[in-house]
Amino acid sequence: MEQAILNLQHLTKSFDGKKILDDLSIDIGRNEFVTLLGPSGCGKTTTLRIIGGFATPDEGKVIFEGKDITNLSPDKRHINTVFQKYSLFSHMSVGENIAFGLKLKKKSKSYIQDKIRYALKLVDLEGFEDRHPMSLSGGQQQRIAIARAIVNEPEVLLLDEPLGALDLKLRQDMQQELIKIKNELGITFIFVTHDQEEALTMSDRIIVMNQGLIQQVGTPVDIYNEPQNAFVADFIGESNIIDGVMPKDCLVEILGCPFPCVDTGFAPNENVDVVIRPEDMEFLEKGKGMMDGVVTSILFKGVHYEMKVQANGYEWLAHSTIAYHPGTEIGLYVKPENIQIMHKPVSAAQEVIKKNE
Amino acid sequence: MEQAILNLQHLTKSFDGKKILDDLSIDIGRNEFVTLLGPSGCGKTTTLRIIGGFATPDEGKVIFEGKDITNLSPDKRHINTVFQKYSLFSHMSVGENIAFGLKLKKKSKSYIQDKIRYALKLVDLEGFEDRHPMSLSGGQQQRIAIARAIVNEPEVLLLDEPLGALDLKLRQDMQQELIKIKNELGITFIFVTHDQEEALTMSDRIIVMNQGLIQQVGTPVDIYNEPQNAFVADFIGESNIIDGVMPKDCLVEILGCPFPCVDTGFAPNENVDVVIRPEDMEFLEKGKGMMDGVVTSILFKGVHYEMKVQANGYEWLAHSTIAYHPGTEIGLYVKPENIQIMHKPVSAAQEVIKKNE
Amino acid sequence: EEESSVDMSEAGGKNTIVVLNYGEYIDTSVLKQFQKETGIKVLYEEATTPEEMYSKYKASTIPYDLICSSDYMVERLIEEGETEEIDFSQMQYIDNIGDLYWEMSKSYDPELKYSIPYFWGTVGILYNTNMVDEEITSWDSLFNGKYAREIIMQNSIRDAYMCALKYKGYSLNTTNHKELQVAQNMLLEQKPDVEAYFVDEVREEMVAGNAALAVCYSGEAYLANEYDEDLEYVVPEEGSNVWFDSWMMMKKGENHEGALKFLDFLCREDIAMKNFEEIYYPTPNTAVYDQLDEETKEDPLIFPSEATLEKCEVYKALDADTTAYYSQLWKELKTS
Amino acid sequence: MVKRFFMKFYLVLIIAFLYIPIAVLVVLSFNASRSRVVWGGFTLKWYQILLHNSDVVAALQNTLTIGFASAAIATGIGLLAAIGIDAMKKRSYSLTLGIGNIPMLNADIVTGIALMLWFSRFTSLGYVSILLAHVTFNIPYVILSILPKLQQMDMSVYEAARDLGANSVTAFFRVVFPMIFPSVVSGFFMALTMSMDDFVVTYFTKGAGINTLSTMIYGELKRGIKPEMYALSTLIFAVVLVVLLLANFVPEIRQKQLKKAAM
Amino acid sequence: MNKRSLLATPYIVWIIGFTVLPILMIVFYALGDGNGGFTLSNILAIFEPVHLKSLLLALWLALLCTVVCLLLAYPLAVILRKLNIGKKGLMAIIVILPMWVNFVLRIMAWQLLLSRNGIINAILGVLGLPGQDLANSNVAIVIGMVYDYLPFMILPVYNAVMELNEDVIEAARDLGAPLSAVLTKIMIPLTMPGIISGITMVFVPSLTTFAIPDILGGGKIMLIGNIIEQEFSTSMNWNLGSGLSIALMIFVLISMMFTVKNDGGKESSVW
Ligand SMILES: Nc1ncnc2c1ncn2[C@@H]1O[C@H](COP(=O)(O)OP(=O)(O)OP(=O)(O)O)[C@@H](O)[C@H]1O
Ligand SMILES: Nc1ncnc2c1ncn2[C@@H]1O[C@H](COP(=O)(O)OP(=O)(O)OP(=O)(O)O)[C@@H](O)[C@H]1O
Ligand SMILES: [Mg+2]
Ligand SMILES: [Mg+2]
Repeated sequence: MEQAILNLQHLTKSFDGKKILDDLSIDIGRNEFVTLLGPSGCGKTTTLRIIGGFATPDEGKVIFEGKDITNLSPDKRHINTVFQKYSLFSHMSVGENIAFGLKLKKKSKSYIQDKIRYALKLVDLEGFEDRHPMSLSGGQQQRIAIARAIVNEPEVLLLDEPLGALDLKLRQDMQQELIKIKNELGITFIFVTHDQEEALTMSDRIIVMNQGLIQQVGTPVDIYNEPQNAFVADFIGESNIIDGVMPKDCLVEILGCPFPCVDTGFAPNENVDVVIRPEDMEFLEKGKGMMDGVVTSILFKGVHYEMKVQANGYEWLAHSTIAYHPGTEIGLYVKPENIQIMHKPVSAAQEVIKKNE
Repeated sequence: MEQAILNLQHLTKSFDGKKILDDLSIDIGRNEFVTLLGPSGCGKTTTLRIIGGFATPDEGKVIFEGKDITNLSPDKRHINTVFQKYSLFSHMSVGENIAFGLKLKKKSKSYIQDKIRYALKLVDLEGFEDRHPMSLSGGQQQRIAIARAIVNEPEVLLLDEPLGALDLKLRQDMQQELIKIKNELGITFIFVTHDQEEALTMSDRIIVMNQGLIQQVGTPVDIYNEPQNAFVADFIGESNIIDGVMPKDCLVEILGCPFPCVDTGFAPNENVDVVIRPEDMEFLEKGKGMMDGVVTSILFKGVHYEMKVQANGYEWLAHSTIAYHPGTEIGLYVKPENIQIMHKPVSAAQEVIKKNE
Repeated sequence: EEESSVDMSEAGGKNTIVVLNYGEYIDTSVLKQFQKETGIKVLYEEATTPEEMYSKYKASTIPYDLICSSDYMVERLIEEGETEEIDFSQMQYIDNIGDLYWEMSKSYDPELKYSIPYFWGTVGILYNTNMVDEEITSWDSLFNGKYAREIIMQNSIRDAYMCALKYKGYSLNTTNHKELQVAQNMLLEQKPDVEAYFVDEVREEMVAGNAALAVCYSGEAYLANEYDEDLEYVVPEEGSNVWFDSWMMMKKGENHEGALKFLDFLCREDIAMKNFEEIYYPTPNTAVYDQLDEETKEDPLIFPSEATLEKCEVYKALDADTTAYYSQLWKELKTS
Repeated sequence: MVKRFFMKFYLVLIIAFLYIPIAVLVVLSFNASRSRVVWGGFTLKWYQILLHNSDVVAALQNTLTIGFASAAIATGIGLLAAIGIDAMKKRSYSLTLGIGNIPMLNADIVTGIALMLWFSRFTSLGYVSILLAHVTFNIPYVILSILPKLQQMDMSVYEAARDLGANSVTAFFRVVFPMIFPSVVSGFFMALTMSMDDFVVTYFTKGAGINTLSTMIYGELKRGIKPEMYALSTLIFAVVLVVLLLANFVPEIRQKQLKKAAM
Repeated sequence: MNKRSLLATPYIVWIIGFTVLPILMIVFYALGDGNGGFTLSNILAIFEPVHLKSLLLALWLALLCTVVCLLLAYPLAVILRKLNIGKKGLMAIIVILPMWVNFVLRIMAWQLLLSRNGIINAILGVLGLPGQDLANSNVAIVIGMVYDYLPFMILPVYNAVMELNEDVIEAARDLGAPLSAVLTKIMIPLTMPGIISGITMVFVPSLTTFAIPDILGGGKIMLIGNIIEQEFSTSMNWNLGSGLSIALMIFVLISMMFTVKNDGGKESSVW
């Protein structure tokens, strides 16, 4: 990544003696859309705060366009943030909030007016200029926070769960708008979300974090389809994660049943983690699958039903657009290419993951 | 609903002359899990505030167990709230926050200790008793807010986007825990979320709101499968909503193509709205479907791919676990039972919906 | 301490008297001695200015038995009929007050019925011989511009105008607006040369050497001289003000008998001596004077010569119009 | 680091400004000379005289009891008032606040004489009348100290407390009060200070035979302030300072000891 | 009036009992001509040149004092917030403690410090610097006023600044605001209630003070407070004194009302 606009080098940060970030290094390319994904409290906000200049790392550097900005004050960075808690200025109207950064840059009145109108339109809050932030609903406040950051056309935009308070419909619209803005203005986005689907849809690259450590960096498809460890697999989507043994290449024994698979290169009889996505679990008639089971529960999820199936002493999670009601006996089948085999964790870092499963 | 614990009767509320709630009536049964669902700013929080006693309606009544509590102060209601903005007490530790309501009820020390431990375990924050709310991450604060409300074992619990700041994994755990608590303690839940899937998964009943008006009330399956109007259909999940004409029962003409369907009872040649869920769009070989089209874009969504297909002048949204790359020519097919036919809006209330599509 | 929580319920009783006096103007042990000897308790109160005393006496419900105030205020209260005739025949020690002082107090208590002189003194110029190389004899040195920013004037209306009036040879009790206007012009012209108008700080300022000349009360001058021998006091040759602080018995009082006892007590030699030693202002009590050593008797800072006294006048209460005019002039002077 | 140094330097400068005059008085209290401008050598005699002067002790007692009582009452009334005023509409808000500030904007002597006329008419002058007068001029300081804090506060926590079953009073004391506590403290101290400092109003509203330190000190103005007063000021000052240091550092030290013991 | 405003009842009763009614007696004097007649001349006397002049001078000095107090107190509050030292109550006491020494003594100490042969000049002399003629001047008056009233500015401003939410400051920094803009655009507007309180508590009393100009100003000037004091005490003209007091009160009240009304919100009013 020669064109990196931002390099985070070996960032470490502790609070009260507890390490929140542990030797975190990432390079972020110009005009890239990078998402930080990870469980609550894993250090996402802390990372953004260091990039934005609101916290200094105990160790490590932040390099922006080749220059060390670790100790540069936030106002001197070409970086803007959409804060998790909105942080709107309560003593200013919505319009004044949005105009704040522009006024500081001494833009002309008409330019500012245009920008306010443009930004409010973007976040679907036309005509809200004169409202007071305190009288807005949660989602409305969040959208104003986005508008306020975007009008400044920063080189890097940090977004801390910017769509968290929005409903699906609006969120999808905003997702599209954000991507459009990113492409139009050539802004680099660093995005924090707790919504896996959002991460998968929007990102060029996803960084999965846990307890201050990077678990995996990759494109959405990589992360989803080739999780590097059980934590990622589990976190990035609902999964069946089971212990298995590889007697030989392309065969894995799970709960006593042999499953053909496509993975190779494991030691003979190596203990492995096996990941199977619920949507890859196929329902056949009883006796026709690899193992038989009984549906124990069903949940309506809109797009599909989610069923739990008891088979060989494990409770499998399976999705299907057809409802199989509890008590139904079925056969389960998984295509070899849908079986993911992973080494068991050995390092300390990977132990952490195990603990979180 | 004879067993209703709470009746909202004709609630109307305006701010600055703008009607936020318009003649809203709902009955909520004992031990029911009711979700308010609707776009940002539609009046969800306002409704909860009226139930909680923090706002008085301009008109209408709140009846709790048969008694009018419209003007009762919040502390005298057997109702607790998890606030959208957490509202933790910053001068108290996490433990003191949780103990607040119990101390007021003069519970014994050991009882309170047990409850704190139980509640913290529930929200997966064991050992956080002595932490200060300000030093917690967003998701952690939200979980403390839940713990603080739940220990009081109210008869009705109001939750305003209580899982908004949590990642999928934790959210699903919390969803299950909440339902467990509801069943164990026999609490009635009134839940606000902007997450359609969450609403579908957790609720006994969903109330879809828009601009202060109720659009539809029903079970998750009803709402998803039988949306009463285009707004609900659109809001509750991604949909293709197209104009159509019904020349006769069980046949609808869309974009010039005849589609067999299962709906009856429309006037001959009535103009209708047709809703087809993207996951119901099936891909066949070119020429083998009802109409031919070209894939124009593809997006990875984890569980499936989302494709846009240009066919007969309309851009169809379609889901599939198999990737069809832009440029691919395919045939589109929809099973008759997956085609939803709805009357066009006529009333003023329905006009509102139309505007929001 | 009991005394502190005394409430007004105690005042007016047979065994108490209420007394109002200037601050630090009595040896407080005298009060205790009085109570010991007579069983009468003194509720003692202090004030800084005669006007304060007046306001407090007139507007409050406190039953003051005795007030010690300055000549013109005594005159005013007598005129307003607030004072009670003193039955001198009941007083054993009244003869200790010298005739000269009775004579002089006629100017404010013409019938000599209502007041008894307590202390007296003059107003003059206190100057620092280190900073002034001539002998000061006249008010002129305040007005001739020689001591620019070295002069401290009295920050009270009458004393300030008195200097100019006396310099010009007018009476200090004049009500003639023309004469007052002349004085005003002099003061206006003098103002840039004045370092400050002070009341209470004059002595310390002079001791500190912050100014060369100051208009000053004789008692203060004496104290100043104690600290700094270089500070000399003179009553200018044009004459000046001689002031009296006298005791009055008040109509409002509820224990005239006790009050009379207290007045008599104050006139007793030993008591008057105690007060003199505490205050060191000239005393009208001849019995005390006679006991003093020669040096003190002859100290012009304590006891001015009769020649000096002859040139001096006592302030008389002014009518409302003149007071208002004074006040107006003073405001103009200060805001100029 | 440099910035921190400058910040501390500024802090020291302001504190010096506030305390240098006090230092002057402390020095004077050890001056053997009665004159404040002449150094007569070091002495402790004023302290001795002070302790034997029952009048001073009585005045001190009056000053302190009136000070604390009036500050406490004013804080109570002012606190309630601030909460009430905060909820008022704009017009009654500015009217109430404006009228309430009258005692502050009147020259002391006007307030003093007005109250004297008033008390004289309806009750007698004495200890209680001083107390009432002090409460009166103290209230605005309390309100002006508490009100802004209330206005700045996010009331959502109050709602949260109500929701958890606290009635309005409990919610106030358990949640709002701790948050505005610092301003209540500073309001109390301002009131206490104003009370201890006041001369004119006290002078006109007090009964005969009652003194506070300030009426005593003013009484002495004409003839020169007694050095005992410097000694007394020094003593008061020293006592408060010691109490303050103890209150601030003892808990810290104890905590450290506890930690040590735990290890 | 809503329920919560009822809490102000004891206060309202108190001000009616001990402020409004006593003031009515002053109004009574103000409207009297001393002989039982009615007149407005005592109140209108404020427009006489001497009175107007002293009022304007008092305004100017009070304004100067207020501005200096604010300029000293605000940075102090910000620094205390940054340094984050001590408990909040502690700071209140440290600031107010000097005031526990009697006013007369404190002002007298300043006289000793500032006078010609005073301590400051002595120190300057030792350092070989020329002495300053500070005493008995307007500068000395302002120093004295600032000294006396500074705590009343520090405390409310400090309380308000401590209350500021760091999030909002960060948001402003993020949007490119240098520290100066954070101060003027965010911190000051948000702490305005505290600033207004401080201004009121400093400006109003310093407008009516008379002791400080008498002692530190060498008695050479008369502010409106001195004039009222003089009418009451030396000239014994309570009618005029009352009239001027009432006029002054009306003047201040109007300017305060205007303040609150002017910017449309009670949260953030600008003087
Ligand atoms: N100022 C602080 N003092 C002490 N601990 C802190 C502080 N700020 C953050 N932490 C801790 O650091 C950890 C990481 O916090 P951070 O806010 O970065 O989490 P996050 O990944 O953004 O979580 P979320 O998704 O819940 O917002 C948390 O455990 C939090 O409690
Ligand atoms: N105090 C108020 N003053 C004026 N308008 C208000 C006030 N409170 C809410 N509103 C307006 O009422 C509408 C509904 O607000 P509400 O908070 O109920 O929305 P919501 O459904 O909870 O939205 P969200 O999902 O964004 O939280 C919004 O348009 C909001 O701007
Ligand atoms: Mg976060
Ligand atoms: Mg809401």
